[in-house]
Amino acid sequence: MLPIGHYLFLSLALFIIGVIGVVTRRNVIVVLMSIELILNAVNINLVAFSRLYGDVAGQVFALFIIADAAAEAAVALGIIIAFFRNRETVLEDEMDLLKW
Amino acid sequence: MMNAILQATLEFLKLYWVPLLCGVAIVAILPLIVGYIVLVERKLMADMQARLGPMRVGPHGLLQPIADALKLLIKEDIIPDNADRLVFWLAPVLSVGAALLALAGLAIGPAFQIAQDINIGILFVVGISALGIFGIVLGGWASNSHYSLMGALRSSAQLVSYETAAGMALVSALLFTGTLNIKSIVEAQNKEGIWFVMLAPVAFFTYLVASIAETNRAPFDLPEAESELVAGYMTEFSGFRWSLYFLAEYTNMIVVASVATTLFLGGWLRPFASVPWLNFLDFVPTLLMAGVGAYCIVRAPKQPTRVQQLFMLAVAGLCFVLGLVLLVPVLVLVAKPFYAGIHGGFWFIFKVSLYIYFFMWLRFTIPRYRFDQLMRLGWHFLIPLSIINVLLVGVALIAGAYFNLKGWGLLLVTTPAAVIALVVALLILNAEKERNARQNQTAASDFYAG
Amino acid sequence: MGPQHPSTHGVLRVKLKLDGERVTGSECIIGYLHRGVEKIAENRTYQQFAPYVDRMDYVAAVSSGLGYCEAVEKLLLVEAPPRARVIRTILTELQRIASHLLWLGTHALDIGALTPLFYCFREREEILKIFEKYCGARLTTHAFRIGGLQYEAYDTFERDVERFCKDFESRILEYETLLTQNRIWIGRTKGVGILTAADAIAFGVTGPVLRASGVKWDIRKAAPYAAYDQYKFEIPVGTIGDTYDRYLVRMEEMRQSRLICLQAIENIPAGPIMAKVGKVLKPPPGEVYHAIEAPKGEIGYYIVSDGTVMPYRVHIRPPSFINLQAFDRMVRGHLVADVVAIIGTIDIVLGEVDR
Amino acid sequence: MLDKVLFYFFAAIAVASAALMVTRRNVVHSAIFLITALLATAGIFLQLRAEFLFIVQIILYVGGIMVLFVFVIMLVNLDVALQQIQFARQKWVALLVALALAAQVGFMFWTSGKMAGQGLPVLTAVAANRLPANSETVAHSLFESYLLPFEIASVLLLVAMIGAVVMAKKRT
Repeated sequence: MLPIGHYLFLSLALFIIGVIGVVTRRNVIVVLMSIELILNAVNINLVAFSRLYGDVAGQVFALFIIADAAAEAAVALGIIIAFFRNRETVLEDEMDLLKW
Repeated sequence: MMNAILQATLEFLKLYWVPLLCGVAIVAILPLIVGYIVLVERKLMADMQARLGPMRVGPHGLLQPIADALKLLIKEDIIPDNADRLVFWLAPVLSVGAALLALAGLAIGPAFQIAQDINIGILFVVGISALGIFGIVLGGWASNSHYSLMGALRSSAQLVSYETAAGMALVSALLFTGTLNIKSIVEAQNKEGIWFVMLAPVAFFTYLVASIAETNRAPFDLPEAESELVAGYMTEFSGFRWSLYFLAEYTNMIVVASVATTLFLGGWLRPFASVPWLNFLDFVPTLLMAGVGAYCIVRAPKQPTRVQQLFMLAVAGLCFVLGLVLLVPVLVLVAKPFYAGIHGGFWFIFKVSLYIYFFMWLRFTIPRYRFDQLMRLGWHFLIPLSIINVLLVGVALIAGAYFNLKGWGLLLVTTPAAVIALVVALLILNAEKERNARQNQTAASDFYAG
Repeated sequence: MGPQHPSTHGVLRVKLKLDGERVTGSECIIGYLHRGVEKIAENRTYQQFAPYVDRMDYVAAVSSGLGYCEAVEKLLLVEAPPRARVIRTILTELQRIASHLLWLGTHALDIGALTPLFYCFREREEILKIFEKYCGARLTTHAFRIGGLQYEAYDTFERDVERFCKDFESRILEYETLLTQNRIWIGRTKGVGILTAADAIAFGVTGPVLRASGVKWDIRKAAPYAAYDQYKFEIPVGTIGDTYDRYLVRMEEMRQSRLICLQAIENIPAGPIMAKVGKVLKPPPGEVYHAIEAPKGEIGYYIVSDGTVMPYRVHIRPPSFINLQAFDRMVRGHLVADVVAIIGTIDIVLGEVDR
Repeated sequence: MLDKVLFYFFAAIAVASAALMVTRRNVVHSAIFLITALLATAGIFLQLRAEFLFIVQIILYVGGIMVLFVFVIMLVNLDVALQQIQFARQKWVALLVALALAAQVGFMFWTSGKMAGQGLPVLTAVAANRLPANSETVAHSLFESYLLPFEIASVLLLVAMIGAVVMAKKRT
């Protein structure tokens, strides 16, 4: 088990790359993937601290985050398919209609 | 920095040189094993269809797999134009990698296990073989022809839906073992004295059907159905790349067969392992080998050419040696510790080959499902049945614990559970029939509207 | 589905209009195998044209030969001797079994069952051996001549046919155990390609396809030819007219043909095998239409003669070509995988469709 | 020593494939790189002796969610999306903001390690071989102390399933 700093910097790096992905990319699917990456960064932190304190609660919480990520991905992709079927586009700045 | 890495590798090698060697050995031998499984399949198919099968290469076609391997290596492999080069190269590698990695988690005998007992044994195997889907989907996409993409999407949809059913079937078996580690699962079956196939027959049935669908074989091999999509996602791959997919499919078959044997058929246990007065069963392996050897000797003179006669005698010799090897640990007391390893290995391989034989047998006899029937069977019949089965087995276990039944006693509780599960299955089936009947009426009537 | 698609029997190109997976319309493009048989007939003498007839439906050559010879005999107002008629019936029924066996093997292969194909071909091989011993050819036999037979039945003819019919009974059971009760086979064929009786008659479909839709029409009973009036046999009839019914009707027909052969073997009357027909045939001017029950359906010959050695016009009514017209009605609303099954079930041979 | 090398190995793969994922033009390539990143994080979980989470990450994340993503990428025809420019107009500004955030949090981690007292707890983790069997402990805590969140998570999944089905259904 390495000193905790390593894990913190690793999850920070992944977090920042995820944020860059969300903010700069136009393609909605890539934005969604970056969100998954951010969630993963959070998971690393949780498991690292759970290992540090020897308390398994962190891992259980990470489990719940993965379950939630699955639910969120399912609904988001459902919306993308519905949107793509009507508007033939996947870029987010063209998603400017609330109801189509 | 350099010596840190050097030191780390030394440390790594000191700890894990055994699994590393086993892994390298498995990956080297596997193509040969798969080649001979293919030969056995072609011979069996021929035998069932009143013909001879490959006879030309080597005596009785025994060198056919080497010929196939050579042909596949030499064949020029074409990459379709403007196909995505990276993904085209990656897809078969991913598929084979997942299959081989899953093989690492398995245990052939109490002694031979590549990854020294990881305590998430079965889950590791199932999880890693789930990665195989990417190999198929990306393969279909990379060869950017409409047909192979359709085939790829269909076969991955089939894999995903049957994986749930297989997972549920495993859960209901794991309820008995209480642990995920492969070695302790087989220990549990040994301690209980009864294999889990007797305790959870419906789970075994659902796993059997789901595993056939998961390896894209027999009645569920629609994506490669010649008559429609002409070999589905594999159409554009030729030569070595195609043989990788082929290797992945057969390795998956071995993985699925060994998971079923470990979990349901008592892994490397001799049938009735814990019953002392049935110990003469230990001689069965040697008798089997001796019988095969005798048959070869009887057939030897009838072979047309000298070479084939010699070859048959050699095979007979091999069988006798194997019989001897299997006999030694039973008789000679000093070789007692080797007993578990050698006999365990024999029984495990015996059960796995029976399971694979059943796969092949299905492939030759029954026709192919249409894709929508296939998905309907998966979602409407198999998944509900396996979920209900998990429930019933749980209830049976609680009842068993309440009356604190042990081993064969558990049967008193689990058989009614299995019966109820079957009743539920029949209910689902004829609910399906009415819906189909209603649907057919509408289908027939809207012909005229069409 | 291109002409060389693995599951279209011969060179048939089907243009399918799909909405997603469902077929909304279809169009069969044929003509790849057109050899202009009917035009050739106009400058061949009657005997010379007989081998051409075998090349049309190469799977059931004997029955097309029988149809042609009987049509010309009708033109010449000549009657084949009783012995010739009985032997012709036996050979035609054997050909029907062989043609149904080929249909069963390829149809099961299209739907995915690999084994029946080899069992069927093993039996079909027996029948082809009998043809070879009788007239030297296996497939396009040209076994009959106008006015009777060319060759006398070889000495072990009765014994061979009897041995075949004896063990064929157990063979049919073999196919049935493989397929009839098989849930997947039923799943793939029940309710697929339904052709109601009214549609069948409207399309002019004949043979097992018509009988499977519930219409009891068989020329062997309606207008008996050769020696069919001497034997007792039933005509199997289906109910809904889907692929499964056609499968049952054809299996039953194989059994009936076997019974006919057994009855015919008992007493093959002695006597001449050739009616008094001159070397040069000059039929009186006039026209004739003669139809017989080929394995695929009603094959008819309309021959117009102007008194010379060569026919003025020969038109052949091929059952496969007309059965194919019902393909579009059967395929509508089904999935692509069913199209393959439906092509198999109407049992078409492209040589006959294109002529 | 082995731990350190393993950690750096997995960390390097994770960061590299994450970076590649964000910059690739072709969405399928970025999906593949995300899969490698997820597998690398799974490796790090393994290095932290959390096997159960390792296998759940592989089955659920890589085997489940990513399959969903790849399916959707296949259904959405890609040649259209490729031509359009991939990066939003306010690309540079966004990058700047993100790097500023990174510097700030990095500095916070860096200094906290130095200052005594309110810094990070300087505990030494439990030695690896005395750790209890991972999946058992996770199961025990999941079904004993965290039973309610477990039930809520299952309801959440149910709602998500229904939502996804409704969204993806054809507007008939």
